Amino acid sequence: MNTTEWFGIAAALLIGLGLFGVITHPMLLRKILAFNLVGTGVFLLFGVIARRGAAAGIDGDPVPHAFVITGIVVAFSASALAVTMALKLKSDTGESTFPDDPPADAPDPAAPPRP
Amino acid sequence: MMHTLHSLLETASRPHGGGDLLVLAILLPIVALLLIVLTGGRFGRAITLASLVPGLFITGAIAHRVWTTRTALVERVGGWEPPLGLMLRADGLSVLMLVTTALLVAAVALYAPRDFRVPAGAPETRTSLVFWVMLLAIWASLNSIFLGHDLFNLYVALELIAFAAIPLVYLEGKKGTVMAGLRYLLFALMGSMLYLLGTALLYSHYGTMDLTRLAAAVNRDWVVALSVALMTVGLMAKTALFPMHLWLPPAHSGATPAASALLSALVVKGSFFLILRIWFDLAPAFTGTPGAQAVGVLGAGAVLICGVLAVRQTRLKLLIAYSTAAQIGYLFLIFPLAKGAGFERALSGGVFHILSHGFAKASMFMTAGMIVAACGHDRLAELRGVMKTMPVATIAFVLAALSLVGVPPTGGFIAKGQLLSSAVLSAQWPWVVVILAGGLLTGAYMFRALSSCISPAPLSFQPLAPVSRIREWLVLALAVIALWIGMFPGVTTRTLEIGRPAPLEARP
Amino acid sequence: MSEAILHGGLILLFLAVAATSVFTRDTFSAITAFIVYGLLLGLAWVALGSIDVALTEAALGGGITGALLLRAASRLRHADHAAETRRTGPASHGLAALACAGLTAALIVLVLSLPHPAPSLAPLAMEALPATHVGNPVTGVLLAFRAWDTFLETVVLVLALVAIWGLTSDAMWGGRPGPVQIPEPDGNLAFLARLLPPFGVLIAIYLFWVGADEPGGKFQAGTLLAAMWLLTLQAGLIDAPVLSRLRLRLAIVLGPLVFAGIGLLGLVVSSGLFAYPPGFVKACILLIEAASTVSIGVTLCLLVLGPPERPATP
Amino acid sequence: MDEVLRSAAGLVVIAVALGLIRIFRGSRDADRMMAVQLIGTGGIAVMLLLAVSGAGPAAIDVALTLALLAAFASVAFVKSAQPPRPAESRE
Repeated sequence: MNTTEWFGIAAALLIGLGLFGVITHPMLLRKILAFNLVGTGVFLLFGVIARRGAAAGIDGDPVPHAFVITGIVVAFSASALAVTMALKLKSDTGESTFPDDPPADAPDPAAPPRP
Repeated sequence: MMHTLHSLLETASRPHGGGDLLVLAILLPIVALLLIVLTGGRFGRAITLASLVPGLFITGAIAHRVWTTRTALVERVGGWEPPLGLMLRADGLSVLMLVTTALLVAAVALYAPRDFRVPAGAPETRTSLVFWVMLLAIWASLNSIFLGHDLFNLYVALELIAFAAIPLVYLEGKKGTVMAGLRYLLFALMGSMLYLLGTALLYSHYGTMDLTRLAAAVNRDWVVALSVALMTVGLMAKTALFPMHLWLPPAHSGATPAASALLSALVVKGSFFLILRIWFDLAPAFTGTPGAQAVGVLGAGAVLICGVLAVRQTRLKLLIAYSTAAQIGYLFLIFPLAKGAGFERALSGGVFHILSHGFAKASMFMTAGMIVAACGHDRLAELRGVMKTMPVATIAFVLAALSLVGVPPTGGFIAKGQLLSSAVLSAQWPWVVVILAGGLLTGAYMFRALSSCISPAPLSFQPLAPVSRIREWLVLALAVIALWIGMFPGVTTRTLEIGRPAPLEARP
Repeated sequence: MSEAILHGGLILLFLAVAATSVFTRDTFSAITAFIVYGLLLGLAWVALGSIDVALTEAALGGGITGALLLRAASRLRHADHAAETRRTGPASHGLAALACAGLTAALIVLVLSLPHPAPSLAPLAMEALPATHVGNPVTGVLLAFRAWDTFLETVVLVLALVAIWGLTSDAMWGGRPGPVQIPEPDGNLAFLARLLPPFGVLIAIYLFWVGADEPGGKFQAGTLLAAMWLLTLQAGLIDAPVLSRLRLRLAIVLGPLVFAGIGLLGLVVSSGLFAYPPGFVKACILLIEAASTVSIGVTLCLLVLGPPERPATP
Repeated sequence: MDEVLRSAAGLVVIAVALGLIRIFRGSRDADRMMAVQLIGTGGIAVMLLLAVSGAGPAAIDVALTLALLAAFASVAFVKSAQPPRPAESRE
């Protein structure tokens, strides 16, 4: 086992850790942080795959590297949207977590729109 | 626009190829939405309607070419051969989905303008900008899903769908919709991460993301099983399969009617379509296995539990939304059913269900929107007399309901008939019970919705706003298409055959 | 041996920081840990041999994401204590822990049983690279072999921005995002905001330019531009833009529009959509990269700023 | 020589780790900001050592980016730690 595989194991741990955080942490912002850990774990796994595919005189397979760059940008956009929605939720309702029970009722169309 | 149209005509007239059409089907709505962002929401409606014409033309040209040549149309984007480059591919299944999407997007675009007017003098409003941009984005991203033939390209398309669909949930700004949207977003994000993890596992062993190459190479081993499981779970979260359906009813029923129609009829089918690709094209050896049975159990849970929840709803839009969560369950029954002799029947039953549910559900949500506009609410107990004010729409609602319940000769009847016969062919009797029980539940909640609309009006009833005749005929047209699918099932089955991999039993 | 110390130390360090960001009680600590984690990942990617990804991860993961999360945390702060006490029951925790541990174990087994030799597209990419006239294989993948993915991704950024604008309250539509920043002309911040951006912009242009042949490119350059813009905004030296301005809208869609335009051009002057005309491949790629750098910079900055919160004119 | 430089980089990582432990046990926000700065400088050191010991001169670009962004993160930190001004509290 060389050190590249160590990064693979670290990636597996990050994915598990992040997933646990997403499921169990009640606070929305913390869920978003944990989601990012899962994302970076998956990206690191791609990095390990790329590193192992080093050939033809370059340090790694460039295709997974391109996947990761695309993935990082997409994950950032998603985090930005999620954070903004969490802030909106906070300013509308004062909530920064999901209610423990699922919503019993959806918005009534007769209800006035929010300000 | 003119330039696009010109090169389009040129492409269509080329004797060979025509693969450029596949790129154009995605590129055209994207260019249109970029132009709306540039010029502002005031031009949203005009640009969308202008892009519908070439868009429908492109879809028609792809369908025509695939239908007449009876082979799949492929395009290597930029001329780069897979596995280095990526490929788009339209088989019969893609064509059915492309046509359905184009028709539904056109219907929504014609239905919606009333709700997104820009007052004179203003350059745009929040809703006008966001709605038209996201409508086109949903069109582009769904087309990417249906045409994508590369697992990573499909990941980007999945993310596009999420970014396009979530704003539609909170667009109207009602209380509770941000919460619903955020739930949806978190499920969608985790779902696409699990999907991406699954693709990473496949890439680590096979060094490609191309579906054809992977399908030829994958073994039936634990790595492939794990990656199929990860991708399926991720996509199930995005499709809102029970027990991950929590975000769907509040999200769909809180949105504007046009948006609800898009979300229920199309968006959830996008991620389901990918599950279909994975199970039937990438790794067909896994259908009918214990893993597939587990997926089917979740589907059965959705059919039964969400069906009961739908019966208990007191508001029309929520009832329709819970019905979506229940009807999605049927789609997941096809994975255990696709076993041995039932393989092809299960697939075609699933496809009939996607198509007829799409048209029927879009029609229903739009009708519900008209009812809310006329009555100011959608409380079932107080909807008496609606039929008198909108007779055409009521007929549409009845037709759509018949299709959902599965009464002959609607599309829903063919769908459930195919599912039943594949259950019989593969001798899996418990699923027969689930399908029949689900049909009874659908009948129960649809009767509940209809009985209040049809019952005679109190004398004092007056609609709040005049009912739009265009909208009435639009919802009727959609319901009639759901009916038509069932009356001429040969068109669908003959299209579905095109470009399918060889049947499982014919393989070594 | 030296590699083992370096990589082992790095891995233990970023795992510890990641665990801190999940398990610490205080949200501010968690976010700081996450920023540190992002910067450390930059190092990890250098260790894994990808400078391109290292640059992206350090810039986006550590820098801009940090700014985004800190903005959020400062507004959500007083809600923390109520939220901290509301945790789901230990039974569901146990179940979640079990499922996550199972997945981690399966992934570890997978990592240890990866095939030898590893499948790789590197030889194919290096073989095809001369046709693109760029020297950096990652740029070749992003802008030639899989340009279609990259195009769709630039559209994702635009959609995310419109989605965020969709959260504006209707009264503030047409206004400016972010709070008013009151400048302190002689303060340290204003000094930093005058000092850093010229360097930042210079480095951004450098990263864009070398991106064709060396690690770098539009995402890394665009991220730096966004960071520099945010810095001057935070120092109050300039005000946030009005979102309905045509110039701003043009800057947002310029990248994807130029990309789409060159893609369409391929239909007329080359073999098909998104095929670059022979002889002008590198010129096309540089043009797309230049336009995208501007759009990515502007869009990332606006994503962090969020929806309008105050009228255009006070 | 490369061996020595990489070992040195490893030692810097360990030193940074020890620093971080100390910082995260502190409870004030300023302590945590120090963590970002520490990683900024430590990271630059590691990166420069790596650049001359095999990772190639492009690693210097990463060092440059880290230097800029660590400074940027500190500014974001300072701004967010300030109490909201009247104009801000309207949200």
